[in-house]
Amino acid sequence: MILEFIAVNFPYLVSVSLLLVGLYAMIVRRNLIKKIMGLNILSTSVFLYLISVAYKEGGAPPIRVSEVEVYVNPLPHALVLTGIVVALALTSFALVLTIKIYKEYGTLDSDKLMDL
Amino acid sequence: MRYLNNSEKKRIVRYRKHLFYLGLLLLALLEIFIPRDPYFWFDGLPVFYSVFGLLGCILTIIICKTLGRYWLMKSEDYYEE
Amino acid sequence: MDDSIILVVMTPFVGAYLSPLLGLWRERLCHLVAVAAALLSLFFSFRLAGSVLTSGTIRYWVGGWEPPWGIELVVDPLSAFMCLTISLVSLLAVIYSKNFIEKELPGGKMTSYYTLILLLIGGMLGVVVTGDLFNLFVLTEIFSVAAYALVAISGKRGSFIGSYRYLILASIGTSLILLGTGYLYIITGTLNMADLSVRLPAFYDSWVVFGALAFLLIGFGIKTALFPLHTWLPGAYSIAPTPVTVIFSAAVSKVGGYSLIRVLFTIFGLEFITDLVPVAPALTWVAAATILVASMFAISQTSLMRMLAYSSVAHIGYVVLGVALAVEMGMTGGILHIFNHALATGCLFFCAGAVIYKTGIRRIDDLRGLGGKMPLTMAAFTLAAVSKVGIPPSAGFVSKFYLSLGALEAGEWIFVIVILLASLMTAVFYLRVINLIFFGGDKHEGKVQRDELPLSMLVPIIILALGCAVFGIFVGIPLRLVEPAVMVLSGM
Amino acid sequence: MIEHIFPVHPAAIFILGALVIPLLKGRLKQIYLVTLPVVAFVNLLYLPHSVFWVHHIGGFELIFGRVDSMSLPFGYIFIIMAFLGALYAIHLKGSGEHVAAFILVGASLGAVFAGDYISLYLFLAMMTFSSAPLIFYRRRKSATGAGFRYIMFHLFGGSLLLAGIVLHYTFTGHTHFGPLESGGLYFYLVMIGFLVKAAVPPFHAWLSDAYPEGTATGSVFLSAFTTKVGVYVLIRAFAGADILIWLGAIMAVYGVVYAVIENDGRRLLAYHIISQVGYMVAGVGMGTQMAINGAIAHAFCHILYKALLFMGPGAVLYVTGKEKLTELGGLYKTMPITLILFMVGGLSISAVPLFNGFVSKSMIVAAAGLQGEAAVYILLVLASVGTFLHTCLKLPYYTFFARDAGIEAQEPPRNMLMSMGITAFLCLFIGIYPAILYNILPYPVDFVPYTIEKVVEKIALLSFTFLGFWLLKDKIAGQPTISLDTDWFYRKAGTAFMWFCRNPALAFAGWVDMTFARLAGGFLWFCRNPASALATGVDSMFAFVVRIFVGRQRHSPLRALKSVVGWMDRLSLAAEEAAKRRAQREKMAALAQGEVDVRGIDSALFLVALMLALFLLYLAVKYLW
Repeated sequence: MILEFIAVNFPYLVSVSLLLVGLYAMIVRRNLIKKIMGLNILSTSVFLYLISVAYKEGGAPPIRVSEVEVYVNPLPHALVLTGIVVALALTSFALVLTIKIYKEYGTLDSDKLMDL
Repeated sequence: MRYLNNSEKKRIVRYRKHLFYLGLLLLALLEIFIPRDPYFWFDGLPVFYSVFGLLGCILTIIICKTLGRYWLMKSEDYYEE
Repeated sequence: MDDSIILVVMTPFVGAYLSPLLGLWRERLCHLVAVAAALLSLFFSFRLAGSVLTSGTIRYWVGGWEPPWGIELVVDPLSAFMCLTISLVSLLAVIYSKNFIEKELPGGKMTSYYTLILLLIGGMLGVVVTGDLFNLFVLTEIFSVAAYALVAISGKRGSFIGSYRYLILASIGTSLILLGTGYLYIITGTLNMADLSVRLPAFYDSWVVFGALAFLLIGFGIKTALFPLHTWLPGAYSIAPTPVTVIFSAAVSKVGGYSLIRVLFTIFGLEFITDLVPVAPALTWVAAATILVASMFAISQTSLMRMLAYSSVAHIGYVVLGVALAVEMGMTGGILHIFNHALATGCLFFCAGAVIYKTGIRRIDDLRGLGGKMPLTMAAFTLAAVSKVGIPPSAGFVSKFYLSLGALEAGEWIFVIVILLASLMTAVFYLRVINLIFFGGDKHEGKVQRDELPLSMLVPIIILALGCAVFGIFVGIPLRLVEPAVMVLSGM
Repeated sequence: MIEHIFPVHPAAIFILGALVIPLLKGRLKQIYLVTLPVVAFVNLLYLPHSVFWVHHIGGFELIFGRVDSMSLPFGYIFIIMAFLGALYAIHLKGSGEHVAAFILVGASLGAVFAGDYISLYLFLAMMTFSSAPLIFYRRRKSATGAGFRYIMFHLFGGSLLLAGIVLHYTFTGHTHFGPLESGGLYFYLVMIGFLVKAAVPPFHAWLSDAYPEGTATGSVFLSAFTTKVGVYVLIRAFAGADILIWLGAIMAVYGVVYAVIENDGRRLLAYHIISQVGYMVAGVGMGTQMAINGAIAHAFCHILYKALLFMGPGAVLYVTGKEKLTELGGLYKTMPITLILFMVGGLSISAVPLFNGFVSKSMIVAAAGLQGEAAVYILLVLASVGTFLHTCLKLPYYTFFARDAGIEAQEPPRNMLMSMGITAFLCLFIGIYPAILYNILPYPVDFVPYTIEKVVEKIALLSFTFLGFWLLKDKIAGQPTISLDTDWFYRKAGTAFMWFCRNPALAFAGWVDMTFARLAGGFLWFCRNPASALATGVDSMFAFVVRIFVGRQRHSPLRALKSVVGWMDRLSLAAEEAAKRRAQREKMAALAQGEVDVRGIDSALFLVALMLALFLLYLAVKYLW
């Protein structure tokens, strides 16, 4: 019963647990860079989840070839690609900020930065 | 009046005072004798308004000052404390 | 097919591409480009509003692809209304930037500033006109990234941390939005808002739909700065350059509110959010808490910018409260308040920025006697504050009046009390400032010259201040768009 | 073409006219200030009786001009008053006070001609905000405080009124401003809103608090408008409401009581406004044609003589800078004209025959008599005794006679004297020729004030009052005190509120901050080393259980104690840490001067997670049920 539940909902569970891991890391870790890593884990969980739902049993890559009948759903891939680009932009910007903060305050510990 | 001496001043004041009392008496008499059309039983009484004026004035002052002394009057910086 | 709908979004983006190129040659040209772009999008917004009023909702297929495959842009009265508000405020903010930025942002940051601000404007306009949920996410991210950068652009002490903080929180928000979007896609197989609203009723009892609703609500709640998700806002607002703050308070947070409205009303539908899952009533309470708590925080602030920021949070509460009441009067009040609050808060932040520009003052206590030094600015400040308190005949009164009527229409007496109480609290902290300004004696004898601001700063202030007064009397003008918007949203 | 331009809305003339004032200078400004009311008056004469300027805005019908015989008398007197007040203040150099005063006049006119609740509310709020500067311009601390309390109290009243209007609209579906049906919450809300304007106890304290703090010229304007607009709106909506008779009668005496113990000349006059408005409110409550006529006539006369009365001490204040009775005295030598003109006002308010108070006040008192309200009648007569005693005897006696305080003084500027002279003339003119007033009243008047009986009664009453005063005149000398009044409540409440905002509210905000920080901190503490945290937790749990079940055994309590101590150690360490962080935060906050948010990002993130969890929980619960 439980196994079946896990099997059916595997992608959901993995993505949710990754989401929680990301959130947890962002809350718990004091290092600003680790917080950014947490953010990346969080967004990755969302991407993973979207990709997993696009998958179809025995589906081919969504390239139109004459003999293939079942394709995986191409749209989530497009979404995820866009999402990755956005996440990349965010991460790079956040890292730049981190460098700036380190230059200004000499630390990356959120407790020491205090007014963060 | 500025050039009068003290005794003359006093005399004039006394004279005026008497005139004032005479006027009051006249008013009280008038209030008794002129025909009146009262709204209530009490305001048709003879010299009602005269007595009301005097007593009202005195009582107002006494009651308010008492109230003030024991309750309402506070020093000027009461609210600044 | 009306091309205004795509032009209104593309103009700022094109401007954003032109600006760095021209900036290489002459830095000052960037300002002109930005003004031209904002002006053009305001013009197209007007055309859009005109054609929405005459012919109803407009749909536009980008590249001619039909909705399931292509991106659809949809402009209904609400979108047109938001377009006008955003582009008006943005235009004024860009004009205001000219002198302000030259003084406050030295060192060749002008090009990047104008580029970012155009990206911000374009992103917001895009969010407002799009008819596709995923597109909404992407555009939200675009303007958010521009916003993070704009918070940090001054490089002043605290600005990087403010920006970082904003970034981390808002990215969680956008991740949740993406997740919610994904949930909705899985269950319905579409991302088009119109399609979604048609297909969703079949899955009303599914857990996935609830999850999607929760994620979207929290995500947009962070963007809208609903209590207690508002913690990023005061820091970001008080540190960003003033024109940016104006766009933030008058447009960015409202765009969050707009997305919330879209998700709740257009996608999930009135019935779902009021009857099946009483999200709307829950939101009214959250909004009431936002109003009261933010007003309380505003009273205890010592910095003018932060006081205005908290006051802004409170007023977003009004918007959400009105809309979440889900009755005609309340929604009219809430949506109208988007516009009225944009006018008032824009003017107030502009004035606060003008004070910083001229004297460098940020603390409220230091404002003493500025009324004699900058009479026009301070008069405008007063007018806008009156509108925020909700004194007739200012614009703020009208929306509060509608909100009160709406609360009664919905049978929620308690919210009338909340609105009136919050008005009194708002009066407390604005009156304190106004009294200091005009009657607080003169603290700057000889230190501050008595002269007005440069024209580029004065004109936006005065336009907004007059707007506060004019739209209190001629309420009919914004109502022409608001009323059909309410009709469309409530499905009548 | 002319009829398209004229008549203009009287409020528009003043409000728009006020905006021009700052542009003018010197003589031109002075001429403008006195001409504008004249123009407005001529314009008013051309207003026909009907309903004008109806606008439809957002589904509501706004009626800006309801001109009938009820609103016109108020319109006339307000414009006359604007002229007198402007003349009195014409020597002021700055523009601010003039602008505020003219907007106040315009807003009052707007309120009087408003035909629906929304435009009425609009103008009432405008009145509040335009009268406040007249207080603020005194530019001293007590004036600022009083101005604030004034605005806040009126905003409070306005909020109740607005709530009442909204309710009224919800129940009746219209906002037409007319007589209100008794009953229903909105009836009381609207009534309280109006009572605040009319300064009816216990909502009166703003008046005696704020008016004496106004500038010398501003108080003249203040005294004329707000309360009279209050009376007007009461007439419109609550004519014949029984409760008003008693409120009015009590109010009339209430003002007198406070006047006895008052030391500040203008505050004494302010209490007499309350007392005089009491007559009008009582008249409104009686609601008969004669009583309504009386109320309107009395409002008309009251504005004139009260302005005159405020001009007197205002002139003294302007010349000497003093207003306390204990600081004044002996001014009759240097300011004789002021004294004489002031006495005209004093005799008018005391309703001495031949002065205008007599022809209006006796109408209300007679109406009370005719209705058989004995107690009300007695109270009103008593109030007129007190009025005479204080305004006409005590105030001038201690200002102009009594002991000589040795103050350098001279007559006030010519324009002040001129204004006072015209006002005094009008008081006498109406007193001698009352028909001119009676003709503009809404109902036909069949009341004759000058009968031998009434005149004799009145003179007897007042003469004997004078006797009483003469006997006790040393007893009622001013004392350097202030009086407790219902403003105690909101002054204390206001102080308490500010204290609340500064202390508990901030503390609460801090507490919310710290709680979340602590929650987050506890969470973090747990997460950073779950094993040891779990060990500690299990340890103490185990110790707890052991203590319960095997508490008697020798070694277990010690162990339990030890583990509990260890646990507490942990806690106290955490608390110490928290205190340290807090101190650091405060230091940062002080450094940053409130610019930087001192909350940690951890707690903000924690809030997000918490909201998410709560929301999911909420959905789950809702869904499962």
